[in-house]
Amino acid sequence: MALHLDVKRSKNVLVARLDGELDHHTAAHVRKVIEEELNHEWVTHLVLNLEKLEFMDSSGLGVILGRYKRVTQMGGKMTICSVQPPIERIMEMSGLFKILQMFQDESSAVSACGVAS
Amino acid sequence: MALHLDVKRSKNVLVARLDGELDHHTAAHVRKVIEEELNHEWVTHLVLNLEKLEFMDSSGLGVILGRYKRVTQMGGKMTICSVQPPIERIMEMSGLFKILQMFQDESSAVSACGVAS
Amino acid sequence: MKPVHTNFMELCFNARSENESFARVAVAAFLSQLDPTIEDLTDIKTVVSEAVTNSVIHGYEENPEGVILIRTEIEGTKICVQITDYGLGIEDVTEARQPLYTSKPELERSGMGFTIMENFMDEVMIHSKLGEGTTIQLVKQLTPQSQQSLVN
Amino acid sequence: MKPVHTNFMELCFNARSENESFARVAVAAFLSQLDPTIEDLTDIKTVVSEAVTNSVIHGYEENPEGVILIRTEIEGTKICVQITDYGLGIEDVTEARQPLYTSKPELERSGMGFTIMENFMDEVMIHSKLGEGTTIQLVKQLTPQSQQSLVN
Ligand SMILES: Nc1ncnc2c1ncn2[C@@H]1O[C@H](COP(=O)(O)OP(=O)(O)O)[C@@H](O)[C@H]1O
Ligand SMILES: Nc1ncnc2c1ncn2[C@@H]1O[C@H](COP(=O)(O)OP(=O)(O)O)[C@@H](O)[C@H]1O
Repeated sequence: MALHLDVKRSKNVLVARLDGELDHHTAAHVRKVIEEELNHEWVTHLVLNLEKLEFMDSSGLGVILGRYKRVTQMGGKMTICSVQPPIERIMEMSGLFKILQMFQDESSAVSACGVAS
Repeated sequence: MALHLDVKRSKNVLVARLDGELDHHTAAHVRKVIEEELNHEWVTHLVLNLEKLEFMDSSGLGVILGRYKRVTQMGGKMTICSVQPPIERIMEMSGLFKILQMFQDESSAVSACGVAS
Repeated sequence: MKPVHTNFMELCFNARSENESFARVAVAAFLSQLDPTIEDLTDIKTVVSEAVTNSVIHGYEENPEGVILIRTEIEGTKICVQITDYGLGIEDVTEARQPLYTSKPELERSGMGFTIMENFMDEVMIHSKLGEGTTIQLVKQLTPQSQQSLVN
Repeated sequence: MKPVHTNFMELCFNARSENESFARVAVAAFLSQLDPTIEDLTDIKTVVSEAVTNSVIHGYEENPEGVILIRTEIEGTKICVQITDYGLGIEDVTEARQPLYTSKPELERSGMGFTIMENFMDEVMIHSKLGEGTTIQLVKQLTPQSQQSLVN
């Protein structure tokens, strides 16, 4: 399997862990699963944990930006954590860090959404 | 690197450890290195340790049979050890085990050449 | 003097999204004979993924009948990857190259494909004709490894 | 009823020994969309390696100018791999198929290539014409995985 997505909710934060390769093909699945989760009314914030993401191209940037818009519209906060260097480079290039805060680990990323982890 | 070959001599036994993929392309290197080692007059026997061999096709069978002939002509013994299941299947198919003894580990394979390890 | 090592491969497949990962792995596998650095290999996988995805989404608008061609050439430590489709073509190449420009924001495209190609490769040439298709030519001089292995 | 998943790829490269590993990795990468078992994948890598090596050694006698073509087709869980060269061809196909038969013992060939292909695949067809070349057609029904993943 090219991408495995694991979602869990802690309080009003949805944490999505991505494992594998995020490209145009696998992006559709990520989008669908996260969108469905965001439909639950008790979810306000989103944390993307990319620790195990081995590959990402600009289709991944698209999914991330798409979720950022949705979460922000809902009045929530979105953060990202454990980004591998090659993926960080692409994010840097796109200016993603101007709008999205990056953290070293998941618990800091969750805390930054305004909830104690 | 597709194939790494590590040779060591213990008494009159040459032990060759293969790591990687043994096909027609990498076979030439294996043949050359082992032949050179077999030219040393104190080497009589040969043990092939295939523990880290991840891929082998019939070109590998050719190299193994070629060394078997050489060692036997010199009056030595050749054994093989730590063969992974897919490679064992190919060896089985070719009848290799009718002439070559296989062992679970290197020390048994070395002992079988008639020297204490 | 040692003659320069040359080699090529050509690849042809349908414009299906499941072939995107196949395409980048195939190109990387071909280039592994040069014993490239992990960084170079990741860069090349990424740009191949960008160009193939563009052919699938923009060139053929996800019509899986479309055919994509990849030609990869090695000349010493210089590599050239060419990705071709026979799809819609690009109307304004200068506009297409702009960072963040995308003609398909509704599909959550980021508009960063060409920018990434330009950042990761030494040369990016775009040949495109409306209604005929697009060829992207990518050239990169690989970083020499500190030690080349004997057999690879 | 779900339509049967079909896909294809074509690959073309020079008859150089360093392309043997590229060829088997490329075919395996293409088939990974079917989420095959490790055993099936290893079998297929092995038979592709056998056929490509034969084209390099026997078809073109290691002349790197020679061109090798691979076409891989997916139809549901059935796969078909076709390896073609435009080299010397096989004089006696029945003899060539014999276990341990090799026309090049001086190169330490084992004569087990076709036997391995026949053991690992469901069908092995050999089309060959002296002076024109050889096509090996390999067909296999993949073992279904106990659980198919959602995205692959
Ligand atoms: N192969 C292609 N065929 C047709 N149009 C293309 C092709 N590649 C790129 N384009 C055009 O160039 C634009 C910019 O491409 P790119 O930078 O990769 O961003 P994105 O793919 O995110 O839209 C695309 O939105 C599209 O309009
Ligand atoms: N592509 C080919 N072109 C010409 N001759 C071939 C080709 N493939 C196989 N042969 C012939 O068939 C024989 C048997 O092939 P094989 O079983 O693979 O054994 P080996 O490659 O070890 O000789 C070869 O020795 C060769 O004479």
